[in-house]
Amino acid sequence: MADNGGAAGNGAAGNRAAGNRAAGNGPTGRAGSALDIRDLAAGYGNVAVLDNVTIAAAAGTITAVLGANGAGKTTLLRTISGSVRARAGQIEIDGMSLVRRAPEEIARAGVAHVPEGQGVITELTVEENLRLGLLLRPRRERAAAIADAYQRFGVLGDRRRQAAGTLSGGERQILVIARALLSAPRVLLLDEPSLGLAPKIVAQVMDLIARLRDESGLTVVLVEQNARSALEIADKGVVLNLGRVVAESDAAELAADVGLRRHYLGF
Amino acid sequence: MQEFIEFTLGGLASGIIYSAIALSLVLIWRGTRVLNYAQGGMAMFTTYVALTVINDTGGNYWLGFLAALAAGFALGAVLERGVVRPTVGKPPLNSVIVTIGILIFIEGLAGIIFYNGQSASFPPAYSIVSLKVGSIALGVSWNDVFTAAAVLAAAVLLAALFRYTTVGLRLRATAFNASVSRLLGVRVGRVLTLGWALAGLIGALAGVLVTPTTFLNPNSMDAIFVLGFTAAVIGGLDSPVGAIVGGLVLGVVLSYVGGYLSADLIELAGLAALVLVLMFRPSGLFAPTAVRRV
Amino acid sequence: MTMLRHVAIAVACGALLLLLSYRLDLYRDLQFAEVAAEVGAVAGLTVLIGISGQISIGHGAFMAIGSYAAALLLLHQHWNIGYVIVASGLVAAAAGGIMGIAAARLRGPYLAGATLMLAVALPSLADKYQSVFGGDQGLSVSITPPAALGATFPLQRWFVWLSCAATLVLLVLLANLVRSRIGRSWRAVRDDEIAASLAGLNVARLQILAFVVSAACAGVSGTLYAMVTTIVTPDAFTLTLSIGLLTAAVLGGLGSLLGAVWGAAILVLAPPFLQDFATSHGFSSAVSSNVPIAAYGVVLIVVMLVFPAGIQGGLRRLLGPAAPVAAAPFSALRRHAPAREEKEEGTV
Amino acid sequence: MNRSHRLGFVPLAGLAALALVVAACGSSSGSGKKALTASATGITAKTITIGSHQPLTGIAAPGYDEIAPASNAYFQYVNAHGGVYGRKIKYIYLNDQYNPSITVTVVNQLILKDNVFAIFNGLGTPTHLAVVKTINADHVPDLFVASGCECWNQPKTYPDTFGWQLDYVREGKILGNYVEQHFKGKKIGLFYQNDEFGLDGIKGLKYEIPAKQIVAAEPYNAAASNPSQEVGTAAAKLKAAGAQVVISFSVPAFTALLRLSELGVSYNPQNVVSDVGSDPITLEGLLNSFAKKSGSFGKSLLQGIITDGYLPSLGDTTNSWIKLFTKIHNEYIPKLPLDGNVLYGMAVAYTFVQAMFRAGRNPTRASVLAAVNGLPQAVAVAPFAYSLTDHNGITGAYMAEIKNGVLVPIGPVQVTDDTPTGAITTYSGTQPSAPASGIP
Repeated sequence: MADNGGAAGNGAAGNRAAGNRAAGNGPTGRAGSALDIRDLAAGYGNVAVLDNVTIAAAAGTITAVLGANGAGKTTLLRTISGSVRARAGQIEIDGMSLVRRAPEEIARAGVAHVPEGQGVITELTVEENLRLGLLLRPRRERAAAIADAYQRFGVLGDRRRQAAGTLSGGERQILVIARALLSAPRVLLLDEPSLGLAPKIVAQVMDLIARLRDESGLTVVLVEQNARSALEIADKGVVLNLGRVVAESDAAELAADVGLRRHYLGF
Repeated sequence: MQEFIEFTLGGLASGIIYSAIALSLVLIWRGTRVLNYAQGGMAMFTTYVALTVINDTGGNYWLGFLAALAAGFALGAVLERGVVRPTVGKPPLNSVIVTIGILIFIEGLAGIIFYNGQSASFPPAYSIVSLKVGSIALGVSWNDVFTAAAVLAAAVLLAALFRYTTVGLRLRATAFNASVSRLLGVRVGRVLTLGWALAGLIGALAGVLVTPTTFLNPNSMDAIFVLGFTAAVIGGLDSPVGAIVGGLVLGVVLSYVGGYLSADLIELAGLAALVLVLMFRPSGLFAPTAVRRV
Repeated sequence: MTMLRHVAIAVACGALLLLLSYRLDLYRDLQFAEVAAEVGAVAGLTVLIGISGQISIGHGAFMAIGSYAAALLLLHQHWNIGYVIVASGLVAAAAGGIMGIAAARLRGPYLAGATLMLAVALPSLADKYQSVFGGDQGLSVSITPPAALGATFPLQRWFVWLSCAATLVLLVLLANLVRSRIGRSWRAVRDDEIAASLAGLNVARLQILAFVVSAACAGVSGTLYAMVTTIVTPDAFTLTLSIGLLTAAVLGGLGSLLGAVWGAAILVLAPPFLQDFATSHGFSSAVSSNVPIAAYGVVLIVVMLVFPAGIQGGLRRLLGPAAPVAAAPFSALRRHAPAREEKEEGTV
Repeated sequence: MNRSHRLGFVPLAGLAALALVVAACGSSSGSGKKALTASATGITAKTITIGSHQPLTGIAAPGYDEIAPASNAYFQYVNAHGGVYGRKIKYIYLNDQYNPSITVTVVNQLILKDNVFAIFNGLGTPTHLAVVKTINADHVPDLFVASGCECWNQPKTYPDTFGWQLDYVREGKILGNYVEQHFKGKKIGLFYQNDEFGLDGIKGLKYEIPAKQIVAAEPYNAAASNPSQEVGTAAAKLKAAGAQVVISFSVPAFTALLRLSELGVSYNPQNVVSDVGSDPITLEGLLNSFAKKSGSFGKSLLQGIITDGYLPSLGDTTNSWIKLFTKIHNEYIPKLPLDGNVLYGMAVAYTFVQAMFRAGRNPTRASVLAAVNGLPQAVAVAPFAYSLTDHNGITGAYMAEIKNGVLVPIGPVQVTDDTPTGAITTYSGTQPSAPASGIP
């Protein structure tokens, strides 16, 4: 597993220029794209999970959303991507409202949500999973984009004909991120990308996310239990507790705030 | 030997129809986890449409054939959108009852609007006279050959659609994991409608192909549906290949039982075959076992 | 205590029905008896599906077994009707046990397929063994009111008494069973098989038991039905009957015994009502004979879309939230789609 | 309300006065013209209400669902031309889907709720068997059951029940006798519905045909889940047994399937089909679309089939009965095909009207039963068997061949009884013509 992850990381590093070009094809490179969340409330049934959440994610930055289990981090992402309906408040990307839209329409508007755990479709092959990411791209760009992805993530190219269910956890994580990137999103929502991965691979994944921001100006919202490694790459940190924003500031500041760390972040 | 050839080929000729019905059931099951009990009724209805077109165009079989396929496609889409979609998120049994309701409604409607519900014959595409090798009659006709070819061609085209086109990729992705597909921008609603439409089309094909041998009336597809359903269960509801194989196996088994034992035993043989398969493979012969987590 | 309460309710109902049977004309009496006869099968099915979480699309088969057992006992052994009802219920229960053993391994549509094929195949036995089962013309079932009631006591009223009495006993037994430890275990299995087995419940045995109970109810119901219609034939137990029972259980409201009464009433009374309606509105014969069919289809669809928990669920909703809704009566059926549920949860 | 009450009194009084006058005239002239009264259940001064159970939907509906509308058309015709002594016939036929349990329900409705005078032409052997006891227990006339089962002829057990059509045993004897004489020594195969219909027919056949000549007997199940597969197998087995003549007691759909299956296995025996399954128009309808594909027409697939008929052939357009019924068909039920089922429905309705006229101006259930005894021959080619000890109907038929889509008689009308030894004799009488008015 570690070897595979390493190979992926190396492959990606070795093709920095190519990745840059690929991402540059999409709208992600545009300056000024941002995610704006204001006074958001959401929940399930009688349970209110999010209350009065306001977060602004600047274009080309990584925003780490942190907090304990049950703080509402995953619900936040699911509400942005439309899987959970917002009860109040506003979500905008580039000034366009996402509230009350179906998940597929939000995806088409440029929000790629990489869900927690294994978002791969195990019955499909690796290549088919990747092709699903391409559905929103113009037909003429697809061949080049998928070739780029294979160059960047070598391990996927080696296994393109295998059922995605045969991949290891790390490989699956790489696959879902690669697939999300292929759709050339404006905003990437990542839910616990490090969950269940070996520390070495976690580092590689984090590294990959940071490079994507740097290379292509992607806006990333990163939900992580592993607050320490998230804050290492994030530009900004938001701490949720019981569905409310209890802190929001520069990532380095947050990491330095010992009280906050001890209270909410556990490191 | 002559009898054996006749029973075998005759069984395959019947079986391929069960395969077609089974295939249409599998298409819907994989896409929406709904068992469409109205599939036979829909096929009966579209066959009436074909008959009306044939009679109105002075006997043009192929126009009727195409009309049935088009009607099946449209009917599948309309039913999914109109009455099946609202059962999503409700208890699964509700969708079962809704499809049974569709079946009962369609049968009543056909009795009201088509030929006063009277039995009618439906023409075959080609001659039904047995083919011969030398002096041995094979027990299958050009029409049986056409029937088998049409079902297999439809199956191959479907497989190609699923395997090689982006529409097919959307269909499969939705069938396997609708919520992930949604996050990737797949308009799942439209894809499900398309799945029902394709199933309606395959069902319509089965109706047009089988009705020359059963005659057409509002209940004429009931028994065929039961056997098609049985074939799908035997093959495994998630497996299109299983549907085809299940239909052929069932057709041949029933033909042997009817031929060598007694016609009275055909239904019991169907039950026995089903129970036997399910005893050893509770999810059918071709149940996917590999990648599913439990 | 519950037992006493149920018996008291049943006795009160019985007294009411007894009075009613005198108020109705003979035709209504007969319809009444037919409804009462069908209630048992629908109630058994509603317990099987709604409480134990297994499906049967071929429950008519168990009615057939009960009816034929009763007809044969009456013809050859000349037993008292009371013993016949019990005995035929036991025969059907045994058949249910066999089906249950197979069913315990099967899930969702595979179980539906097996029960469906059972309903299709079973009547063909009557053709195969004509000397025993009388082939297409079946066996006649004739019982007479006891002499003590007087020579002029109408047969139809006797049918009402017998079917109501037998059905009330069945309902009391079922009501106690679903509130007993066994009923609670069934619900546990229905809601989560794995959790139930981890909690030490024998899932397979409970599922088989549910089939046994439900088949016994269908067997008793089949006996009453044969008695009311005075004949047992294979044509009476077509797939249409089985599907009718299923729709009645779901229309009434799964898991609810009162719902089973509504469902059975609709099943028996709707067709003649609709046919009369169509005929009296001057439709031609082809149309008026098909209008009831089409209308029943529409009713099924509309009820499922408007009252997804059936009539009893709808009544509860209308009469206020006080009564607890039968704990998610369908959740068990989720396992119809195990793969999908898994995956959806996987993406949460 | 009040107004109608008051007004209602005047005509009532008038009617009573009129009745008195009529009664007085009647007694003075001695013609017996008594006032019309509500003389029995289901009979009022103005109407005769009768009921029936018919398969209007479901497996047996195709074809048979024309019978009751055809009977009703004839009743409409009678009603429009004076009715039965001025009473109009109201015919309630309910759908039993050919399911005996439903038959019980609908017949109970007819007797207990609709209060019919008689059950008329209830269709089907298993279905009617389910209700024959009840009907007799309630002493409701059970006239002219639409089934050739021998079971209706039990005057002691079922005094109220009468058959009508040629019973299957007689028919089997007449068919068997013909085959025995014209296909001497040929190998014979049987194809029959596995119920009372087929079994009674085979019983009659076996009275006439030596057992050793029968090389194969293939029963079919009318409710088969895949009829074509079942019949295909039967055809293959008949062929393998080398049967040169195949005698069928089958319903039309299965006759047609047998013909198709014979083609399917390249088998061309002489087909002999009983009346029930040989209506050329029904068969043609079923076979036409196939025949085109085999380079011929439905008619030619039927060409040469031997059968029997107990009603005049629809092809005999000069026959007075066929003329009458064609006229009524064109006027009342032009949408239905003019086929054997329609002919049957009108013919049996005619018999009923005959009986009602004989039962007197104010009929009772007893008088109508008495009227059936000795009912004279009318539409059928042979007389009725009706007597105090015999409740069978038509007693004979002629042999015929299907030529160009119609029955062409190939022999005289023969009559027989239903015993193993009863002789088969040529009927010497002639068929009466239809009355000019069309009403008995």
